[in-house]
Formats: sequence, C-alpha cells, structure tokens
Amino acid sequence: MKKAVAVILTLLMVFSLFACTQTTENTPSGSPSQSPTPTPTPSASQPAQSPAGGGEDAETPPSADTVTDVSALENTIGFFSSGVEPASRDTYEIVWAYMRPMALFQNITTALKELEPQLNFTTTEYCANSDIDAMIQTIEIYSDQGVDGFMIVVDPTASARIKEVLDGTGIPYVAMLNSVRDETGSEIVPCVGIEGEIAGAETIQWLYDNYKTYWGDIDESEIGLLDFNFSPNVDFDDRHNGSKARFLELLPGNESKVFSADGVSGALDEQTGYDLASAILAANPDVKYWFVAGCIELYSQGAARAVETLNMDDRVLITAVGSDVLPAEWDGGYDGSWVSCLALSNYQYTIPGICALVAQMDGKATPETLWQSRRAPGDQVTFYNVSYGLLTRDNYKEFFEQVLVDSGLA
Amino acid sequence: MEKLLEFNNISKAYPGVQALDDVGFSVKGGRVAALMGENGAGKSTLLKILSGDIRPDAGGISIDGKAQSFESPHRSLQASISVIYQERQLVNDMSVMENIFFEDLPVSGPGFVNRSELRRGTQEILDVFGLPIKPADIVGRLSVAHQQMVEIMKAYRRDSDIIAFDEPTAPLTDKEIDILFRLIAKLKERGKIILYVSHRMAEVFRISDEIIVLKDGRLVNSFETARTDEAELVRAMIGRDIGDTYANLNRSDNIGDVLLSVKDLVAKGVHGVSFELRRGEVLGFAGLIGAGRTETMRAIFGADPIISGEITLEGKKVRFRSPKDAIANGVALCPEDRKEQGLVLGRSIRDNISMPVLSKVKKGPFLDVRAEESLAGEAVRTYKIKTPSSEKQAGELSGGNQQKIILGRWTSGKMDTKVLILDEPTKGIDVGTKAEVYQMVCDFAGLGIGVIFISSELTEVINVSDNIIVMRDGRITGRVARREATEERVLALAMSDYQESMERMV
Amino acid sequence: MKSAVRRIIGAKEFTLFLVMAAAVVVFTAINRNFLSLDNIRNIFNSAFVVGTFAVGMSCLLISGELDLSSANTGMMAGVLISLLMNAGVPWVAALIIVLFFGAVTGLINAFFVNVLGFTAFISTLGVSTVYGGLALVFTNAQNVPIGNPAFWSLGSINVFEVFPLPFFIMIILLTAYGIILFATRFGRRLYMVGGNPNSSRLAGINPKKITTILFVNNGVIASLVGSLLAARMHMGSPLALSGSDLDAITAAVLGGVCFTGGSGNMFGVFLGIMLLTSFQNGLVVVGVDSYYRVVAKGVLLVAALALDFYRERARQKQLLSS
Amino acid sequence: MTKRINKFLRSKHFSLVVLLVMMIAFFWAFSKNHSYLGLNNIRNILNSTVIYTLLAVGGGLVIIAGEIDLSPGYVGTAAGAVMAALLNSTGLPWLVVVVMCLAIGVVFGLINAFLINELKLQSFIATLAIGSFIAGGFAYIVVDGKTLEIKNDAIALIGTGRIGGFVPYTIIISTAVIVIYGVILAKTKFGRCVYLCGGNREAARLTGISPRLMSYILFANSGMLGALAGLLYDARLKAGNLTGTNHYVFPAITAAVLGGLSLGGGNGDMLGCFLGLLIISGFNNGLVVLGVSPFWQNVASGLLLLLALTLDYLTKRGTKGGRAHGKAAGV
Repeated sequence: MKKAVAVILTLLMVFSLFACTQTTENTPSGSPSQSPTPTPTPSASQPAQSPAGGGEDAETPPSADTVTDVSALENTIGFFSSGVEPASRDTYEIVWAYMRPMALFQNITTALKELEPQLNFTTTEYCANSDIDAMIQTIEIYSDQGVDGFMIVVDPTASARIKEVLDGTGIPYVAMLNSVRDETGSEIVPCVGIEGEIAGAETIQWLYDNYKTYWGDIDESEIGLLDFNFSPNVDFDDRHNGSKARFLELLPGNESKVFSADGVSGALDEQTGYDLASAILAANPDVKYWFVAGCIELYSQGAARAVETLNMDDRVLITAVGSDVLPAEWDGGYDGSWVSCLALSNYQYTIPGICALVAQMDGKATPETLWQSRRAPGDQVTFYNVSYGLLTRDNYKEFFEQVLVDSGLA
Repeated sequence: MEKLLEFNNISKAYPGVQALDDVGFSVKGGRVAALMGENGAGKSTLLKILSGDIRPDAGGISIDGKAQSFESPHRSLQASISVIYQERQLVNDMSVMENIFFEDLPVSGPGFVNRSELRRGTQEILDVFGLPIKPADIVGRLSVAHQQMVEIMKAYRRDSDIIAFDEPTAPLTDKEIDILFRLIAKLKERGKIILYVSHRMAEVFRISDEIIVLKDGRLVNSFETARTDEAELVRAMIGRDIGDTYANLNRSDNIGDVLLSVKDLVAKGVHGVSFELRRGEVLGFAGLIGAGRTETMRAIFGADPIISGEITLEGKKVRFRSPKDAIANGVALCPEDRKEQGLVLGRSIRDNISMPVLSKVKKGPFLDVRAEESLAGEAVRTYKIKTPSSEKQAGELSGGNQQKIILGRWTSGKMDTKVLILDEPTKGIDVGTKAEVYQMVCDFAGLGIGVIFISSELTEVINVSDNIIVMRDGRITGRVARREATEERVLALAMSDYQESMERMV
Repeated sequence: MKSAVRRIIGAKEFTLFLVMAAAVVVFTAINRNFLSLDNIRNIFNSAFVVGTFAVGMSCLLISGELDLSSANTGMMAGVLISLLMNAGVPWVAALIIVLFFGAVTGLINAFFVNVLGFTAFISTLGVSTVYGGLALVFTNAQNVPIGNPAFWSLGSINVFEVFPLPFFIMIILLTAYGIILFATRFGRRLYMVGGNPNSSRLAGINPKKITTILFVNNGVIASLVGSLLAARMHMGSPLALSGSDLDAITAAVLGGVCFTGGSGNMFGVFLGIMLLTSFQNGLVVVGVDSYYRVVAKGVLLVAALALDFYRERARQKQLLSS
Repeated sequence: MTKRINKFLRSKHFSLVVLLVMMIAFFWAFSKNHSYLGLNNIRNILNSTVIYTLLAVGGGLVIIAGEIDLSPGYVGTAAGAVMAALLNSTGLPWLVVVVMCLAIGVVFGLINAFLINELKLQSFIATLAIGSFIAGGFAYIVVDGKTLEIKNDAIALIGTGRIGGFVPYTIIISTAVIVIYGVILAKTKFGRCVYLCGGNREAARLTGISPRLMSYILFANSGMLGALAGLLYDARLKAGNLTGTNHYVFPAITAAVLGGLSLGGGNGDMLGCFLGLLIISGFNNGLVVLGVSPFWQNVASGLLLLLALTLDYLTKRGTKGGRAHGKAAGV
C-alpha cells in the first residue's frame, strides 16, 4: 500500500513540476503571444509637466532621423524619439533581472507587462535570491539564448564585474535602482533610480519642515535621530548617511542624540525593526523628541509598532524611503507616528528605463546619448533621477492618480 | 484451568539462513522450560516471534488452544506475554518507576500520571525483590546489575501469564541471581509459564523443569531436567561428546620467557593489579561479572586511561596512550561487546578484517583491495565463517560468525601480534564453535603469542588456560596452575560472601 | 533539605539562571533603563516569535525529530490569513482555517518522515522551499495589507497592562506544554520515544503515532505565530519569519533540550528564550556595534553550553569520589 | 566485468543517472531551439556547480563520518572578506593572502572540532553557532561592513579567466577537488577510516583508528574547502562580498544526500555527490533557460527535492532511510 501511495506521489510531483515549468506566459521560444496593438501615431503632444520634484521643461520636439536626447520626453509613453515604428520590427525579448523578491520589483514587472503591447516586447523575469554569482551566470545563459536587452538591478557590491559581463555580451542594457560608478564616482551605466543620499536627506528635510504642525514650537535641541541602516547594501547605506548628514546640517547641536541601528543582525523584516527601535527608544528616555528615518519601509513599520507599545506617539515622527507599506496602512485607517514616506512609483521607474532600452535596441541611442540634458557634471552617462514625492496621509491618493495620468496610461 | 502455550510448526527464514524449520512444542502452566542450543539454532528468533517483534513465515503460537497472531508487539503484550531481551530496553534519562510501569503509567483524570500511585506500586515491587533502589532514582545512574533487575521488575509488574528470559543472568552479581531464582520459583507457584534461554548449564539444571534443545533451527529433543545430565544435553546440542573437548586440545607447552609484565596497575575499577604473561602461555582470567577484568585489559590496551602503574613489554617500559600505540607494539584486544565495540555492521567482512592493518595492505598511496581480499579469504577459510563471499555485510551474519570475524581480524597474516587479549570470546557462541575457538587459542600460543583469555565460564577457563588468575572487585585474589586448578578452588578465590548461593549453584 | 538544594544547583536550569543574572546586572550597570518597564515589555514582544516556535520545536526535539519547515509554514499562515480577510472572511473563521492549514502541513511532514521514512532534516527543508515559492506566487511578492483594526488589536493589546497578548499566549503555551510533558502519560511517552525508540516500539508504544501528533502540533503552533505576527504587522508578508526556526532551535538547546532526543523541559526552554532575547536586547540598549552583536549571540550559545559541560563533569567527578 | 555492471545497475548511482537523463531530455525538448545542451549552457551548468561542489565535498566527508557541518558557507564569506581586506590594505603577494585565508578556514574548522570533541556539543548546534553567528559576524567586522574591490589581476584571472577562452579555471579547480577527494575516499586508508568512523566510532577506535583525530582533520578540511569556496566566489565577483556563500550550505548538503549520503553516516561517495550536484544545478539552469517565473522556480526546486526522496524510497526495497541504519537482520 505504501509503495502505491509513493508511486502516485511521484506522478503527482512530476506533473506539478511540469506545470511549474509551463508557468511562463511567453515562453521565449520566439512565438509572440499576442499581436502588438498599433500605437497612437507619434503626435507631438506636449508632455504634461511632471509633478513636484525634479521635472525638466520640455525642449523642441525631435525629428525622426537625428539621434536625439530621449530625456526631453521621458515621461510620456505615447511618444519616443527613436523614430522606429514598434509594430514594424519583430518583438524584442528583454530580461528583467533583480536581486531579491521585493514589492517594488514586482510592481515594475506589472508595469512592464502593461507596456508590452505599446512597445512590442516580451519580458522574462529573473530573481537571483541575493546570489550575485547566480545573477552573473544567468546573464551569460540569457546572452546564449540570444535575448535582445537587459533591464537589471546591479548589486552595488559587484557592480564592476557585472558591468564587465554585460559589456561582454554586447547586448544593450539599462540599470535600475542602484547606480554604477567607477572609482572617480562618475556614473558609467545609464541608470534609472534615486540617489541614496538625496532620498535619505529629503525624508529628514520634510520632517524638519513639518514637525511644528505635530509638536508645535518646541526647543529644537531636544530632537534626537534614530537612523536605521542595512550596511551590506550600499544603496541602503547611502540613504542612512544622507539622513544623518542632513539631520546634522539642520540641527548641528544634536550630535549626541543621533543613534544608528544597523539591522545586519537579523532578517530584512519588521521584527528586526521592532527589536532595534524598541530597545533604543526605551534605553534613552532622556531624549524628548525623536525623528526616525527608515532606509527600508519594514524597519519603519517595526518602529511604528514599537512606538505604539511604548505609547510615545506624541513625541516620535517616523519616515521611510519607499511607498508600498505606508499607503496600505493609511487605507486601513492608521493615523500614528509614521507620518510620511518618500514615494517611488513603479511607472516613474519603468517608463524611462524601458524607453532607454528600446531606443538602444533600435540602435537609435547609445548609453552616452541617453538623457544628455539630465547629466550631472563629471558623469560619463546619466544617472536618471526619478522624480519622487513626499507622501502624507492627505496627499497620497491624489499623488498616485497624478502619476497614472502623467504616464499616459490612465 | 492450567495455562498451555503451544508453538505449532513454526518456520522463519532470513536471506540465506533457515532460522527456524518446523519447530513445535508446548509448555504447561507452572513449569519452567529452558531453551538451549547453538547460537544460530533459532532461540532468539523464537523469542522475537513470541514477542511479536517479527512474524513467522509459517505456523504460529496458540495459548490455551486459541491460535494467536501478533501484528505488533502490542498484541503479544495484550496476550499477556512479556519477553526480557539481552539488550536492555530501558530509557536511561527516566526514573526507575517510570521504566517499570512504562506503557501502563497509572493515570487519573484526563490522562494525568498518578505519581503517588506510581511511587507506591514501584515501592511494592522493590520490597518483593528486596533491592536497595528508590523509585525516583534515574535508571542511567544505576549499576549494570540493578539496571537488569529493573528490566525484570518491568516484566514482573506486567504480571503476564507467559514470561521469557533471554540470558538474564549475564550482567547480574550472585546476590541478584539469587533474587531472580527466588522470583522464578514464586512465579511457578502462581501457575505462570516461564521460558528460560541460557548457556549456563548449572543455572539451567537448577531452575528448569524441562529442557528443549534446538539445533540449526530444528527441534532436536526435549528432556525432563530431572532425568538428564550435562553430557547428554551437550551431545544433543552439538552431537559430539564434550568430554574430550578439552582433552584433545593439542597444546604447545613450550612457554618461553616473560613477554608482558604489569606492576600494580590502577585505573577506573582496577585497584593495583600485577601479573606476568609469558611467550606461548595461555593466561586465563577468571572471576565474576564486575571483577574488573575487562577494565584491566582496556587500561593496558590504552582504550581507557591509566591512573598509575607500570607496564613492560619484552623488557621495555611502555605506556599505550591509545589503542593505536598498543596495536603498533603487537598488542591486540578482542572486545567483549561484539556489536557495539567490535564490528562495523554496515561494512563488508573484508573491511572489518583489514581494519587494524590498513597501513600494511597498501600499494603506493592506495589500498590494495586484492591483498585485503586474500587476507579476508584466508580468515574465512581458517575460521570456517559461513558466508557466500567476503563482500557480505558483517551485520547480516549470525552471532557466532561475527565473533569469528573479530578473531580473524586480530590474527590475520598481516598482524604480527605478540600479545592477544580475548575478552569473553565464546560469549553467546554455540558449543560446537566454542571447541574450535579453544583450539585456535592453543594454536596462537603454539606460535609463541602470549594469550590472555577472559571468561566467566569456569570450566572453560580452567581447562583451556595454562595458568589462571582470579580477580574480584578489581584485585587479584589468587593464581592457580591448570594442574592444581579445580572449580571449587577457583570459585573460592573468585567469590567472598556469596558462599551459600554458589554452593547451591554448583 | 540539603539534597534538594544540591539537586537544584546541579540542575541545568541553574546554569542558565546564573548566566542571565550576570547579563542583567552588567546591562543595567551600563544603562539603568535596561530594567525599565518599557524595555521589559520590549523583551516580551521580541521573545514572542522565537519563544512560541521553540515550544513546538522542543516537543519534536525531545522525541528525537526535527522540523525545518516551521518558519515558512508560519509565514504562509500570515499570508493566507491576510488573503482570506481581504476576501471578506471574518478574522475568526480565517484564523481557524489557517490553523487547519498548519495541521495539514504537519500531516504532510509526518507522512514523509514516518510513512516514507525520509530524513526529517531534508524532507522538511523541501516542504519549506515549496512554501517559500508558493507564498511569493500568491502575493506576487507584495505585502498583503489587512485593514481590520479588530484583528490588529490581537497583536498589540496588553494583558494585565504588562504582558502583550502574543507574549501572554506564549506563556500559556509554555505552561500548558510544560504540564503535559511533566505530568501526562502522553508527555512521558515523548521522553520514552526520544530516549529509546526501539524499546518503546517493543512495549507497544507507537513512536510514529506520537511523532505524527507532534508534527501536526508544530504546524498549528507555527500557523498561530504567523497569524499573530500578521496581526501585529497589519499585513501578511511573504518575507517574514525567515531563519526564526533556527533561532528557536538555538533557544531550545540553550534551555537544555538535548538535540538527539530524550531530555529537556519547558521551564528550561523558557529560560533559554528569555536569555537569548534579553541578551540581544541588552546589547542594543548598551549600544554594542551591530557586527559584534552577531558574534555575541554565537559566543553566548557556546559559552552557556561549555559552562554546562564543565558543571556536569564536575558533578560526575564529585559523584565518583563520594 | 559483468559483475561490476550489474553491481552498478542495482546501485544508487543508476537511479541518479536515470533521473539526470530524464531531466536533460525534458529541458532539451522544451528549451528554445534545443539550446539547453548547447556547449555554452553546459559550461553554465558546470559553472554553477563550482561553489556547491566545494561545500558538498567538505560537508560530505563530515556527514559520512557521522557528524554535520553548517559553517562552511559563513566561513567562506569570512575568508573572502579577509582576502579583500588584505589585498587592499597590505602589499602581500596574492598567493600568501590566499594561503592565509585558507588557514582561517582551517582555524574555524578546528574550533568546530574542539567544541564537538572536547565540550561534547552536538555538531548541528556547534557549527550553527560558529558558522552563522561567529564567522558571519567576523566577516562584517573585518571589512567594517564595506564591500572592497579586488583589483589583483592574478585573483581576477582565477575567478574570471578561461583556458582557451572557454573553460573557466574555477570549473577546473572544483572538478579537480571532487576527483581528488573521490579517489582519497574510495581508495586510500584515510578514506576507509572516514567510513569506519561513520559506521562504528568505538569499533574504529579499538582497531587503532583515532576518531577524534579524524574529526579534527575532517572539520579542518571542511573549513578549508569552505574558505576556498568563498575565495572563488569573491574572485568571480572581483569584490569582497558580505552575504556571499552564506546560504550555500543547505543546498550543498541536500545535493550530497540526494547523491546517496545518509545523515546517519557511514555510506555514500563522491560520484553520487557529483551526480546530485549535477541534477540540482542542471535543474535550476533548465528553469532559467525556460524562463520560468522566479517564484515558481523556488516551488519547483522544493518539489525536485521531495521527488528525489520519493524515488529513493521506491528504489530502496523496504529498508528505512537514514535514521534506522544498523538495524541489521542479525539472527
């Protein structure tokens, strides 16, 4: 009897394994799953001004033959200047590869799936489960498979090697989220992301500009800073340093009240945030007011729970980089000390990234010619700073609608 | 109504061995039936069938005429049968009372253990046995003898109609043996059926009403104890007259100079032992369980640490830090417990035999498998080990064959053994193989090897050794040459205040 | 009386008590607030996850088994309960369904280990990997928010003003299982099966039946932890609880549970949990650099076990000489 | 000769080869223009086995001897971090640095063995403490949490260089390691002692083998191979990585068990280990080649493990798995 059950179990597993391998919507065996719908004719519609933050004013509409700066019209999907009609060429196969399962990456995948008809490409997703060696081998596997382009999150700890491998494949690629810089600090791979220091600094800046509405006119020297960090990741480390630098810039006298909490001892989750925040807040009752800066949303959420248990809601203001957890809390009616977060909408990442990649695949743009107008001095290529917004409880709904409108998808 | 236990034509086969072949006999209530026979004759298989641990291929057991079938040991317990195995079935980390009541812990309310009832019941049994143990003592911390008594008390507590003992007296001191025999007598009066498996003739004659002899899985005969004697039993068991077993042992008798001398050795369980072993001499070590003989030899061999004392080998002072040193100097030890300390059950016979001489069967950096095979083949031939090939796993062989593998290991061609220590080489071995072992011991001596022969069976030690050293409680109590050695004299040296029980035993 | 005192001092738990007392004294000396009511409650909250896992895990360890799928079972439970509640299922029903899911996971593990005879270490690892993938598939790697404040309160209300509910539940489980292990027949059989599986089998106690119950029990407890964590986090996250079952094993072994089965009790496990959590919390309170905190956890475990080894050897020597 | 063949047919290796061939056929059929068996992809598969092979060999020997070692992954990360730190801050030649890093692996292994043999700690717990806590923390401390670039050309050549432009050095190193250890295990006295210690530790001691010495050697060896794995990992990335090979130990042990090693100790060999590694790496590679969505890849690798265990149950007539070894059918 046991043998029979074992045989049935084996068949069941072989079948489910087979099912697992068929889960790709578009098996890269060349058959385009659905014919691309004709995109609207590239009318020279003037792009709506992008919302608060680093928006650039639009330049003269480009003509088809010259290789022009794609950055001018970066936010509108309806129009891109590579001049090649998406439907006229065969479907591009791109690989969207990232380091670890995160909500933002998943949102980028959904955004890419929505854009596939317009730009006539198919997406294959790869997650390296934080194993950089596996990421490198996957790049080689897919280059052997003859894919057309890579959209990749380059892990900062091995960016030089990953760039070397990508250049070796000769396949166009665009980096997402983490910048790739050489020793001199000059950006060497076109990247769509957000500067860690800026993100960290902006969140603290907002707290500083708005704390009076929560605490009234208090003695600024009483404010302390609890600054989360996850040092192994260079990007999170930059956000940590950015927050700290901006805090000391604004409140130079409060040097003694700055506490940094590195979550390296636990998993990347809320529990670690809770353990660190609760211990530090309870250990320093003498600090009357607290700013809490979260380089990762889950840490700030842990801090929010700690503040609730220690009922210090009236003297702690929490912020975070990333907008996947807090809006959901607000939807559920949360109105605690976690007051704001820096919004990173997936479309604001995806559209410039995919446009740059498609332009390169069409041969109409090279890394150097991409977004020239946005290039920081001293950079060989442009680090495209995604425009962001600081969300609060009252403006977050309206912000997300606006992003949809801007991207022409709404 | 008197109880009746019937084994009706039971057969059981293992790959390559017909363990039981159509065995049938019956035992009435209030009688003790002793089971005797060569090892591999199927005695322990029979007990395992009785306890429901294994199922027979054919035939079965019936109680009071009703056929029983035991899918699991639980069924046999419910049929009021309990078997006491050689390997103790105790949980060392738990208390005596929990081990005794084990599966029937007294319960009150929703499954809560009734500790007061548990303690009271245990104390009651302890009083019946008259043992200096408290119910709450942890079993692991008791002496080996007391642990075996806990095992027996567990069976007594089950108050089963049928109780089977498998070599129960091996670890017991005489005080406990006496308690056991008084208990068995009481159980007989209450009409219980007792099955008693043992190799000790004296015990069997003293306690049993009938003796059932098995040979190679078949029932040879059953004798009324009163109307039979030792010689007739042995003849039934091995079909050869034991009388001349020791007589026609051809011995070398060219005993040379002193090979190994030990001066006031002190170790755990050893309190100042001194003796000399000569080349070509068979030095017997007699004594009861717990006399410290195994501890002495393990200390010499380097298996256990020595507290103080001096050992000289061939005139040179030596101190063996580990068995590795001892073997390098030509000292070999056949351990008492075959399975735990002797064999690697998962490996082939060849691996087990070549273990101590691996560095001598090498060809360049690699092991020379052919040399190993020839070594193993030679051992299989000289010791007549029943096996289709030397690649068979040691675990799949019978107890007797396993012992031969260990003997073969220490006397293989590649071992230049000077001193060979045999610790209970014939324990759990059938009478036929014993005779072969005795001859081997003499052959080793003939080659000039100094042999130390430890055994708990007096007749064996007396007749095989050239000189006999008797130990008790870690000290030597006497030295006797074979010529003047009689069982009474050796016994007197080996025991002290158990005079009375031993009298009855002989 | 003297022997009773000597028995207490000889006990394994006394070593833990010594180490913990020393740690508390040192931490309080450096920062008085370590013993403040707030921080004590923090320790309680931090102890909940590892502690509750350790309860189910210790039972399995005592019976000689192991379950490496608890962490992902818990995570899966958190995700499922969130998805169910978003689909309109009242939280009480959702909790029951999720606990049932934990039981089924336990049955699957028990089937593999007891019926098909797989090594527990590897087969529970397989189940864990499958759950890790499925959770990401169900949630598309997003956190599943729960908008039900009543359910949130499960994670945050305080019992008797001092004990947060999850911690209180952990204490109840520890006490209940402590009593079961010490005073009930089923509990004592756990030690028998762990201490000598063969003799239990021969005496008619079926080790498989007992370990099956324990696997199911561990699955249910893991699901309870996942659900309470989801309540406290106001969402089910497919990345939660990773690695917490290894921490639970560490706490259990620290508390005197022998890894190969047969010994250990719930009071020791409670001390192990509190020592591990308060030590971690203390290091943060006194501001030890994070890298050294990771090393300190390892040193604590090794030091406690080494201390226990030397005390045991001293006691053996003392027994031998007396 | 036929005796050896039908011995092979009945053996564990045969069922592994069958599983491997079935898997390759499946992926070959479904991969885009059959690129699964393309020369490049075969190299990719072997490339992905390198780190697992080193850990499976070191850890496998420890398992055969009856213990378990969870620390080599973390020791590798620590060794890699030290290499990066030394190369950047000191002028030491790279060979000296590599030897020092391997020495660090050996030291961690000896600490493991000391805890297990002298303090009688259980190997699961001791290696977990030494590995994930102490070695892991040590790695961070050494580089103070920063990832350091490795610019040494020799190290870069070993990590990324390819002989004749095709065969990476790392594959040669890992293949050499598994072949050498396979021969040692099967043919030499040391190898036989590993099996004997795993089968019956006390019996081995009483025949002149020192299980304690074996334990020290094997844990030191496992530490050294763990360190080597960490060095190769960082050489391939040309950077001292801080999470590195931490999470490589469990899959390596799984591959070893898949290949026939039982956690109770005493059986299994390097050929089985290699087949187990090939199956797991080939499977993961196949999933990537098919472009299976990443979350389903995790589900599939868990199912593969359970499937392999079930097949092992079906091929092993009735005898139970690792836990009940030694239940010999003695009469």
